[in-house]
Amino acid sequence: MSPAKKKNSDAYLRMYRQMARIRAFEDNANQLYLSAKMPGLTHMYSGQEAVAVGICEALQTTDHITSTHRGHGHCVAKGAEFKPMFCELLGKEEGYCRGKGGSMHIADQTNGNLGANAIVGGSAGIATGAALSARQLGTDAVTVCFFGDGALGQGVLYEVMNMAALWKLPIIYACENNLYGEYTKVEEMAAGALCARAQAFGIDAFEVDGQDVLAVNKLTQDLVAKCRAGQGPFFVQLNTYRYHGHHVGDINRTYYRSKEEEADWRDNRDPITNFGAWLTQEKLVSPDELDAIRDEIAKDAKAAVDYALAAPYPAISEVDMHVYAHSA
Amino acid sequence: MSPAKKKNSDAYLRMYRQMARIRAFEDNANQLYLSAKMPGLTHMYSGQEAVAVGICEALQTTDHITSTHRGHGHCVAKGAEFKPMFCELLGKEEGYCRGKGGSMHIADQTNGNLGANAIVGGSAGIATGAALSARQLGTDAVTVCFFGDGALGQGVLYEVMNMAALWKLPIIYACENNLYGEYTKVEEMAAGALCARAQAFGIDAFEVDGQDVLAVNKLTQDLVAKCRAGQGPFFVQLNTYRYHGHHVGDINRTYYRSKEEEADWRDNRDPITNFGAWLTQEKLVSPDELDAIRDEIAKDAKAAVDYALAAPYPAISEVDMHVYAHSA
Amino acid sequence: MRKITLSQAVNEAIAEEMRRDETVFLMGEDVAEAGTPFKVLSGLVEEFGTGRIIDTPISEPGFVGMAVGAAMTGSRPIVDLMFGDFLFLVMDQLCNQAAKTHYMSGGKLNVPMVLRTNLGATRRSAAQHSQSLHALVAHIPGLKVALPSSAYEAKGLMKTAIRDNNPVVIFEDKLMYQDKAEVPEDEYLIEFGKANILRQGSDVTLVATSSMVQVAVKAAEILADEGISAEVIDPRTIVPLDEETILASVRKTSRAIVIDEGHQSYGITAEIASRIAEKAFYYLDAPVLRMGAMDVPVPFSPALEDLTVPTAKGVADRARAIVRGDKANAA
Amino acid sequence: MRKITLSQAVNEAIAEEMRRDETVFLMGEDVAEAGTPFKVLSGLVEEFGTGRIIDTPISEPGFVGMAVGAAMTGSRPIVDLMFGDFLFLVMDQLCNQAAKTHYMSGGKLNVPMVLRTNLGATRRSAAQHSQSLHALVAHIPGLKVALPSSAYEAKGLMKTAIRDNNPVVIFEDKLMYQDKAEVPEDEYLIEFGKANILRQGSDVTLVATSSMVQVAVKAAEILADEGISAEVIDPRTIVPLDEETILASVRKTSRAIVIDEGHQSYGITAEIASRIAEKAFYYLDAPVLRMGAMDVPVPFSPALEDLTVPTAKGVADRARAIVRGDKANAA
Ligand SMILES: Cc1ncc(C[n+]2csc(CCOP(=O)(O)OP(=O)(O)O)c2C)c(N)n1
Ligand SMILES: Cc1ncc(C[n+]2csc(CCOP(=O)(O)OP(=O)(O)O)c2C)c(N)n1
Ligand SMILES: [Mg+2]
Ligand SMILES: [Mg+2]
Repeated sequence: MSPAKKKNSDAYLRMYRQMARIRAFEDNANQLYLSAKMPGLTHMYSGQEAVAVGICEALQTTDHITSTHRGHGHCVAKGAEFKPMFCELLGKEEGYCRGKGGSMHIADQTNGNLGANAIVGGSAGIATGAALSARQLGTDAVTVCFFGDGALGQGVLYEVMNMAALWKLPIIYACENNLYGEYTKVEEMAAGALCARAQAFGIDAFEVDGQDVLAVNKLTQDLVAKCRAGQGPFFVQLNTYRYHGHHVGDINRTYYRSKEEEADWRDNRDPITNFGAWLTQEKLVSPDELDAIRDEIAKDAKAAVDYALAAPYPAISEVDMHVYAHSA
Repeated sequence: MSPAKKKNSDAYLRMYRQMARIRAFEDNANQLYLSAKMPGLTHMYSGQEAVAVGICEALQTTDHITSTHRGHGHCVAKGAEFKPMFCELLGKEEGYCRGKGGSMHIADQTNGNLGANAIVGGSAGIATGAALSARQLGTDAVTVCFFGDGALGQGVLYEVMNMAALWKLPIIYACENNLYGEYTKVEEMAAGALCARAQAFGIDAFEVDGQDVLAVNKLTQDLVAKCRAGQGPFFVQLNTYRYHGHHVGDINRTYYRSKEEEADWRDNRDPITNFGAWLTQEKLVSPDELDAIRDEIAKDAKAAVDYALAAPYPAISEVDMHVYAHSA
Repeated sequence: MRKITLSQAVNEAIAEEMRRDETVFLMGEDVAEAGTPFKVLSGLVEEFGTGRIIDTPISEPGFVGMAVGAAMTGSRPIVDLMFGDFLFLVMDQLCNQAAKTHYMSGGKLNVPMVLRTNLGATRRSAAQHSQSLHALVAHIPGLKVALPSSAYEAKGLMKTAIRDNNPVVIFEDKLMYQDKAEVPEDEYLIEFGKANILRQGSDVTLVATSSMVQVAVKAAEILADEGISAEVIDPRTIVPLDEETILASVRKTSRAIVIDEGHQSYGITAEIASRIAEKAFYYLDAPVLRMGAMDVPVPFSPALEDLTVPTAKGVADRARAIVRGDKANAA
Repeated sequence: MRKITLSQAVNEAIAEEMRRDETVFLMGEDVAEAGTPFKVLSGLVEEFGTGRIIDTPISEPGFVGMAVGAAMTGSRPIVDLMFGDFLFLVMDQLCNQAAKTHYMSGGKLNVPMVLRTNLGATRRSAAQHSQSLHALVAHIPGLKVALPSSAYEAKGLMKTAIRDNNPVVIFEDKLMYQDKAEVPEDEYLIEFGKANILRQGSDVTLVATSSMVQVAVKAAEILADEGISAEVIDPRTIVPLDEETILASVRKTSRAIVIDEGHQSYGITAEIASRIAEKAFYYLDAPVLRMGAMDVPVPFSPALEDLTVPTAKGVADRARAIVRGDKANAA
């Protein structure tokens, strides 16, 4: 292989692996919930992997992301490890947030993930502030703000997009349009075209197939470079689909979407299957190698789950720790 | 005069009179402030008269408006009387709000004015709710939501425009672009084109000369008819100018806008002068008649001010009345 | 008498009022076909249609603001706020607009709206889905605040709320949706500002709200076994607050503990305790104790979360201590 | 010593900290050339430029949210919220996000930001520009809340706030901006959680916050003329609250009145009074009294507005009554 091809192929395999890791993580999380081993509930990212991975692979560790209630995928894609993630989901001390945040607040500041957020649209301000901070501090960090189509209902998003546009901040608003907000279709919640809502502020907006990791990655690389050159902000609408219910408990969902629709996305538009097929077709990897990757990931995930299940809870004395940070 | 011309001419003279009434009201309010007879402070509408009058003349008493901190003009235009208005500004019992609201909360529910609002953008929800209410109750009432260019910064406006668009509510969003929000230019506060912010939700948006009462009135008549026919909502950007400072205390303002700019608007684009000139030119009225109208209004205003100055304050027992409405 | 869940009770109350009064409508996220995530409103859209059970976008400030405007113009909206934590998003509409309109207009405009939402932790929902924020709205004049503590209470208070001519915020306890209680088939209302004495007692008064009423009742049972007689009072509404019933009880028992699931500091227990301590001062044999939730964001971890909320055992322990004249808490 | 206004004191504090620490910046509406409507920040943009003194659109939720994100990523933003009443607009960003981030992240993320705003009525600004809403934020764990009562306090508390690693809400009293006090030229900080005893006394403790500190001091002067000795305590920060200093005083005086300009019900006076009543119970000779603002939206009319806020005469009257053993307030 030529060095360039090799380099690309490394990146491709990393993206494949990262998507597979997200899927494996979610399958295990779902299992934990179904077997009543996980407290609370959680929102599965399965089906949307190409969005998080395509975007985060275009970022540096020092770049920031903000995430959502459906945040495991973003967390893995930005570089997190399975063990502290599962520990967090189970409320264990070794979790990324010492068990205090859980699925809806998982954050990983070492990799620039400023955290999931249980308020829809709640991270729009935080993300835009991180972009402002980069400008204030003179770093070249770019921020990606992930949010769902439903978050377009939150007014604060328009406030911060306006400021980002006025001040040319290095931020990408990544709108994951998975067609539903909870149990309601996007058309019933959003008048007009989604991209128009950013264009109204003079922000360049792009629509991309969120099931195509390479398309997502390519567009993001371009936009990140432009952001670093002071040409931000940008808005990207990523068309995608969540395979599971809104949350793990949303089992009977035919009243808001059909089984046919679900099957169509799973069978024909799966980002991992399709990317895997392309990789083998292009002879960048053999089907066996891909199987091996997935097997290895499955083992990793299983080991992390077992570890997390056995890991200790935080000491009860932690309950009133971390309410306030120490000041100098 | 032909009946049609007579009818038009009646309407024209009413609009002239209403604009002159607003100007007279504001001149007196300003005087009250400067002579320290008025408590608190207030925001003058002078210069923007054609907006309120052009719009409100296209409405019925049963239609609703919501107003802003700069609300005297909307109040007069929607049918309010001088005496209870001045009483309100002076905190007297005979004020529209028994002196409890004051300039920034003046309301006149008998004429469908749901009130001024001291929260920028604060009436966007109320106005849109009034439009929803009309639909729920099956009336044909239309609502006009007045707000300034500065209110485009408030996210809630986008939330309710989206719902108005989704549900085709009978509402007109009337954005009075007087070029400044307090001491800051609109370009520094708003990225992109103002109308685009409504168009993003699929709302038809119009830009009109807010100094031309006939243009404003004609457009509004059209949009009100469409709203009644179920074709709302609409957005109108009215380009206009406030002659005074942001509030009565904002005297030295050359640091944010030039005296030349102010003079240009006053001298060349005054809505009352220009409309008066057109009326006389079209021989619909003589200059003397216009002078007589203004004199009469000046007398009315003076009488109302004197009345209000002498009127009693609410009894101190009122202080804890009206916190809660009686329930059946 | 038949028993129904709190969820059914709320559903019935809304349905009855919507049948009675055409101007009542309901709006919120996923309230129609989905019947809310807690399924409390299931079936309403089938009866009343999407014209009166209205699904909204995820725009809490927007639709609460719209409810204010609708209420000012002849409608009687009920707004569904999916989690009490989202109150923070709608405070301006609720507190600057809804609460003040009647007063600011000199009594000329009314805002007859209901905001139904919920409170309560220990569901492993973490810090942004577990708060009990009723103290915030109770502090704002112009709002009424109701805290039903059972299915019976929920139905009667909801019906009264819908008929009230003021903005009413009603908090349901998320953990109680499946709890059943006797609820008459015949119509009834529960007057605002009249506390409910759930249990008579002579040694100590337990004033408890919402989710903590059951905790107080259980504590009273524990204490009864030990020969200590606790009176349990549920204020039902904290605005208006039935001070008289509470004071009368404390004048009799000479001791009081106030229990609430909101954060303790600057919360509900402070107001009620300080009124007791001031107005029943000469009757008190012991300091009035307060038991609120810990002053920490609600932690996700099950190992931590349950520590943050008062328990029946905790209440019984403290009641026992003051009844036995233990001065440990006083300096 | 030189005397400067509260307005200058705040300005100096911010300027000094911005010189000291490059990561500090300030954002808000009309903060740059205009220097805010109260002119508190005049001159800062000339020294620090529009890169660090940033004019924003009228988007309070947006820019407070941005401050949270900036604070999480190495900056130390100061946010200017023009009126305390606008807190209702930013509660989600402040209470769901800023307050909880450190805890939810298990201590890994910090939010060192300052929200400076104001409180206070009697300016004829009516119901939406006159509120004193500090009780709302004091109820939310994770926020600190400072209430300067003079130019001296304002400077010291502001500097401490900027250096604190947590979100701090600091409320200035609008009526006090032009009030002068002695302020040293040399740098000083005022520690959070340490109350200030403004006046020693033996008969009654007056605990007063912000605008009410002057009222309490005047009441103490009136009382002194009558031979009644009042101790005046300013907690300075209500979160953290210096309970010990307050309790020590009440143990000495045996009587207390708590005075605050927020609405009385479910407000600051409730928390402080109930702590005193509980923890100094055996020392009290009279009920702890509370004097907050009336539970009404602030009326515009001058004839009504002044009635809603505690006055020095009112405080003196009540203090006199309890010192003289008047049981009128107790049932
Ligand atoms: C402010 C707010 N309102 C409502 C909710 C409840 N809620 C959680 S997720 C969700 C749907 C979000 O839809 P979308 O943004 O499209 O994200 P998706 O779940 O599809 O990934 C809702 C309504 C919330 N968490 N926060
Ligand atoms: C939510 C809110 N933020 C800030 C203010 C302070 N304020 C009052 S008027 C005003 C400017 C409003 O500008 P615009 O909407 O253009 O109206 P104009 O004064 O030009 O008529 C500001 C910032 C306010 N009243 N409400
Ligand atoms: Mg979605
Ligand atoms: Mg303007």
